[in-house]
Amino acid sequence: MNEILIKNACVIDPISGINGEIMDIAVSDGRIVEEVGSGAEVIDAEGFLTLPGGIDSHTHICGTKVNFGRYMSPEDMRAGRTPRRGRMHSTSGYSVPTTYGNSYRYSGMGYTALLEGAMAPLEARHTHEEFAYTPLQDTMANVLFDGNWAIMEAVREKDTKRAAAIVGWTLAAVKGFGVKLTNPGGTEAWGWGKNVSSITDVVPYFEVTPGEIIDTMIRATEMLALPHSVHIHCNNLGLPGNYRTTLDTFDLVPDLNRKRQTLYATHVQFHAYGGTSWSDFCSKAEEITRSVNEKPQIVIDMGQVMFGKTTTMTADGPMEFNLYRLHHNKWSNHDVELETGSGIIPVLYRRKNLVNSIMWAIGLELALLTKNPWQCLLTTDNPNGAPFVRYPEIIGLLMSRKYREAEFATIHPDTEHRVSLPSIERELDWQEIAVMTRAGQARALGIVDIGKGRLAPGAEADIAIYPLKIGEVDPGREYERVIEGFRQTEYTIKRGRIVSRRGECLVWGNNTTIWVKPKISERYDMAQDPAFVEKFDRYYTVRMRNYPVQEEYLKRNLCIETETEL
Amino acid sequence: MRVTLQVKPRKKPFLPIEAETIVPAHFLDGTDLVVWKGNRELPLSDVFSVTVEGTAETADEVEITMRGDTSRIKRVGEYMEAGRIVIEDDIGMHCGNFMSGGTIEIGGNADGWLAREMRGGSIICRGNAGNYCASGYRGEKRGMTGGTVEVFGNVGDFAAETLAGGCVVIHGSAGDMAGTEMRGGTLRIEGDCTRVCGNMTAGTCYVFGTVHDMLPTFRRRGTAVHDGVTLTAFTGDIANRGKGNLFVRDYKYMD
Amino acid sequence: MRFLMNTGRTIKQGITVECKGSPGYGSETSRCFMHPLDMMEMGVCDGECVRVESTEGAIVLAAAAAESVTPGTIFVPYGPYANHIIPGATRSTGMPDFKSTPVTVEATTDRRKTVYELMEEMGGVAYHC
Amino acid sequence: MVTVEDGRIVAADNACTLGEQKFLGEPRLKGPIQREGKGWKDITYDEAILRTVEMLRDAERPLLFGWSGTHVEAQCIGVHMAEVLRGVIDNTSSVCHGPSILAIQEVGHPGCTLGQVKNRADLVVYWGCNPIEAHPRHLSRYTRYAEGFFLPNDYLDRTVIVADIRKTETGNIADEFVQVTPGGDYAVLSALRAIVRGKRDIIPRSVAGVPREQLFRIADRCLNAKFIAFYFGLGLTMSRGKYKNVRNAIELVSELNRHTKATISAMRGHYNVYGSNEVNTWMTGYPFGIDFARGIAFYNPGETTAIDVLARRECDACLVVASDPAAHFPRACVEHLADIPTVVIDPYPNATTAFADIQIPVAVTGIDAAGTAYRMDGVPIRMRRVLKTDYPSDEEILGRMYAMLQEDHPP
Repeated sequence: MNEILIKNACVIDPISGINGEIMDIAVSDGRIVEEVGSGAEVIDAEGFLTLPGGIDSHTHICGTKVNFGRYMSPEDMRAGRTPRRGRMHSTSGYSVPTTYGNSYRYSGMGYTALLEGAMAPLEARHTHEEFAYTPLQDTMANVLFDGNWAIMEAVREKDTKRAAAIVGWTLAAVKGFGVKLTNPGGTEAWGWGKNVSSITDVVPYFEVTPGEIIDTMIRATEMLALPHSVHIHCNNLGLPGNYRTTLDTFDLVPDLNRKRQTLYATHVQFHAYGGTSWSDFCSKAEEITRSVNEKPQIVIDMGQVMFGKTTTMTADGPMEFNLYRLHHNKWSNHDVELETGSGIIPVLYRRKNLVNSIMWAIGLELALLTKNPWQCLLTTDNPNGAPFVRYPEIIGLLMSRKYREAEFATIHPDTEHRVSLPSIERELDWQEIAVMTRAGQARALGIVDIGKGRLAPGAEADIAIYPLKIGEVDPGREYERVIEGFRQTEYTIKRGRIVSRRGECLVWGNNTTIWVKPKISERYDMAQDPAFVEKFDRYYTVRMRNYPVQEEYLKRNLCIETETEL
Repeated sequence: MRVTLQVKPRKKPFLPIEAETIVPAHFLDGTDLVVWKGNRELPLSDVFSVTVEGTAETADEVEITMRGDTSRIKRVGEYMEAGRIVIEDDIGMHCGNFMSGGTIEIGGNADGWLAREMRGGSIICRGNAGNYCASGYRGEKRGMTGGTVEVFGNVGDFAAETLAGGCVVIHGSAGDMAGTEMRGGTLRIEGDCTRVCGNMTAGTCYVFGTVHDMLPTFRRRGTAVHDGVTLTAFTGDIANRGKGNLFVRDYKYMD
Repeated sequence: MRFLMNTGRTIKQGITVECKGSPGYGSETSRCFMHPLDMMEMGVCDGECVRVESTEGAIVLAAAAAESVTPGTIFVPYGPYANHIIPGATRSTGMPDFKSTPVTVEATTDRRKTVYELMEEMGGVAYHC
Repeated sequence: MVTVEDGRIVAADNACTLGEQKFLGEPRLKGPIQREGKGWKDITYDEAILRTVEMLRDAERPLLFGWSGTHVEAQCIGVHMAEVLRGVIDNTSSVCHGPSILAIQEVGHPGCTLGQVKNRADLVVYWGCNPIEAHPRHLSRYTRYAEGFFLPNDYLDRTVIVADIRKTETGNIADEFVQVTPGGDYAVLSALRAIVRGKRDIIPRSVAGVPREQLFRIADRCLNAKFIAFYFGLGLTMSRGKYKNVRNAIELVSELNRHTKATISAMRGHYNVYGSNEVNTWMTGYPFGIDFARGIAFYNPGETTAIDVLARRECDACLVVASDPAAHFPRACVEHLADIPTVVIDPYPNATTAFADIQIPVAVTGIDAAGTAYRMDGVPIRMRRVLKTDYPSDEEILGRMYAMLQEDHPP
């Protein structure tokens, strides 16, 4: 049995209510336990900050779209190349690194679980293949349903049970984790080069609105008792004035689940824009957070933008085309039959660009104006706002007003008239950062019960020890030490093994893919629904029997079976 | 300081040697340098007989002379900032990549990617240069951004691709698609070429010979006299909202 | 006569490509499709042999009339015969000039070689199952 | 649907003419063979694997080429081998759609899965490709003869334009055939881009053999279509200009998206070549032509691609997996293969066998081995095993080699 005793750890574990206590953590056979035998390996944490392993609840790391981002960007690969060394394979890339690059860098930063934000079901096998080469984290994939024909037909028929049955069948077939709606309805409209512009617009041919899709999918998700709520990328991403669409979307959401939110709205920075055009573009973070503060049923993530080069990629095909028209750089698009779409373009966020400066401020405002840190999680929508390696800087910005002011002085001077950031005094504390980077994610994803996001006995031994003595650092003034501290762990422990030591990855991880299989009665089994099967075989270009992802594609995995109303 | 590098005979003469270490600044600290032959790291002295005469305080005072069959030696002068490299015969690929200062003189021919993504300094090639002379890198929008490249012979295809700054002079002829995706800088071709400046958005190109298979998407703007020669002036590439200037003495469309 | 040599896949080449030793593959990939007018000018009849020469060397192929081939060009199915005379240089793109090799074509009484004869000429040793 | 008699497939239904041949290929090697002077001898799998590993270990610049005919799982091991060996790894895309990849790396790729085309495309353009001969099922499954959700009357609802330098079989079934002068594709595509941008006045009477009126008509057909599917083939990637032709086609399609919906895709062959591109990309960052000589991945097609490495004699050993360079590469490359140690891993004797020091027969993916392949539109497919034989899979053979190579480099 593999046992570890971590001594002198300064633990923050918000879920268990531990805030900065110096304690020992015992690990046995991959789990945290009350105590271990005398033969356990002893790690002296030296009073360093010890947190549950980091969890990214919205990132793009694996699958067709991510890989196409790599494929089209040899210039991005030139940054960040490392040779094979010890247990580590070679890596390449900055904003869209290779799978090993992602896995090693996340691990070096203490991250032990990642949710791939957007998996097209037809191409799910690809995501799972890349998961197998992302060895140091547990992985989950949200499944795209935004333009799913069968779903839209069920919505049109107002048949929530049928929608739930389709979701259930698809999740189990493609080994997915939760429901993702990216610009619901808009990706189907993009099949004709069009888009939708509000939640009441009608999707061509299908005669449903984004609002109806969202409402039905929320109810279907709860009917299936999925661990995670509907995960939405709202309509109108990136357009001036889009905050109204975002507020309209939030207003649709009932409070249906006692354990977690009912809607997870992702990269809300890109959806909190005021103005009528780029010339009067401004922040509407105050309006957005006012709504979030009133609605415990909503959790958002930041989608923070950081200055520099990156690659944007999303299932939101029409949005990427609009970006292409703005930037005139290279543009890829990939529509997926009967399901969804996607687009990719490289971008450079510039400090001297007013719009980019405002975007940067909005992300921070969202985090600072959301009262409850459990309702606003730290992300960049990697790599859309910035590559995840920028997270430590974001933590620094959230913890230090001084740092924010120093940065503010370098951005476009007109920014101050368009945002409220300079007047915000709030500085987040260590506990709030722990919520925003792991505990909150675990709760929002519904994986606390399987042992994620906490360090109490029974939890999975996913632990990050950072070279930070929180009693000796004043984050408000010494933000650089905070940034350095979060950049690289002393130890990252995954499933009870030391996987990363000061950035050096030490094992082939072989970690777990977590997927969900709702238990559905035969009556609602879509595999036996003649109309569904007939349409499937007629309009897809793969046969229905070849569609499900076979067990061979799951390496080590955990299936969460849910009790449903179907 | 004068450094002379004489190539020793090799058992597998076609295997490339990667020698980005050969830049003047490195020799200020001695000749204990390494090069790569395929996947093996070798001391510089395994590949060259190295002689050093005199001393130098700065890289500006270092002159490197390369002798013998240097045609398979790649990346000489990469990231060079100062000093001088004289190559007596042919040189392998990627000579002077990312160079920002100093001078490289090549007595013979240069292989592909001479002066790729060059930023400054000057390169003179007495013979011919291969494909992608003074070009950019795969997927990158901007290639050479500064400095000068002068080739006395001919160049291969894709010369000055994505040229964004600096000056490229070709005394002989250019192959196919010189100046394609040009976005700045100056390209001067004394001889002939084919399909020049496709998709250019900015910058200036002069062709004193004949452009064969001239692209149909350049708009004729009249004539201009340059260096005493009357040239037809075009702007383009219209296919790409381009505002580049193309001046040619003679041209033939593929119709 | 001077021509531009184009190569490409044909359905017969595709069917026989898994059986390189078969006479079918050899005879398909050693065909030289030409416009009938070009053949008339050269005095070559369908099925007769022609010698096709590039800067890299020469190869004997069987002329085949095809109206679809543009006069001044020849079409040779993708395979070892065409490759015998296509230059190895790629203009630094990785891709040889498979579709635009300048050649001269003339009638000949020489016979076509088999695929294995070609391989042995380049230093190979045939394996017979 | 395949029929098996005595452990050999004797019939394959529902496969295209090309696929059928994959099932009914010529007799396979019974076991590994080694060249001995002017002849061959049988050796064991253990001997073959050990000798291959020794050959690769000794090489200062090994080339690992092929990969399109095998499954993803084996391709992954190949990348790890190249990494540990510090060799060059390349796949057959360098002689098919490598230039398309270079073009995509410059301007991106507005594409879609095949089902989008089947269900929506009212205008299909085939440029420099001849699917009737190279992809026999393409027209009936996805375009000309396919029923789609929004196009119930297949043939009547769709328009097909074919552009090529010769009127191929596909040209014969087109609504409009565009005859382009060889080497003129770039100019024609530039002209179309200008027309789509409203610059009709600049177009001369004819461009590379295409009359101005026809150019206008094609542009109008595109602008009036609801969904354009543009497919291109080796006619663009292999002809003069190579990837710049493809770039121009992509930029035309991107421009058309300002007016209507348009997608573009490469007509790719070699059934799992796209899988190799995908694997290489997620593991090394680059789709093909990767040089690990210096430990890190270096990519520069034209330098690190198989044709260039071989024709310039820049490698000193070659492992060929599931492909046949001796039949498909220019002579200069093949002559170098004859001069260096070469091992072939392939079920069948082929032209490259003649240049092999050792050939190791393996199971065929989709027949007696299971595995993953990527369709030309990026959709991954599970290839099932339909026949049980004793042949080891590529994954197994390469896995054993990699395990031995790793012993050289303990962590």
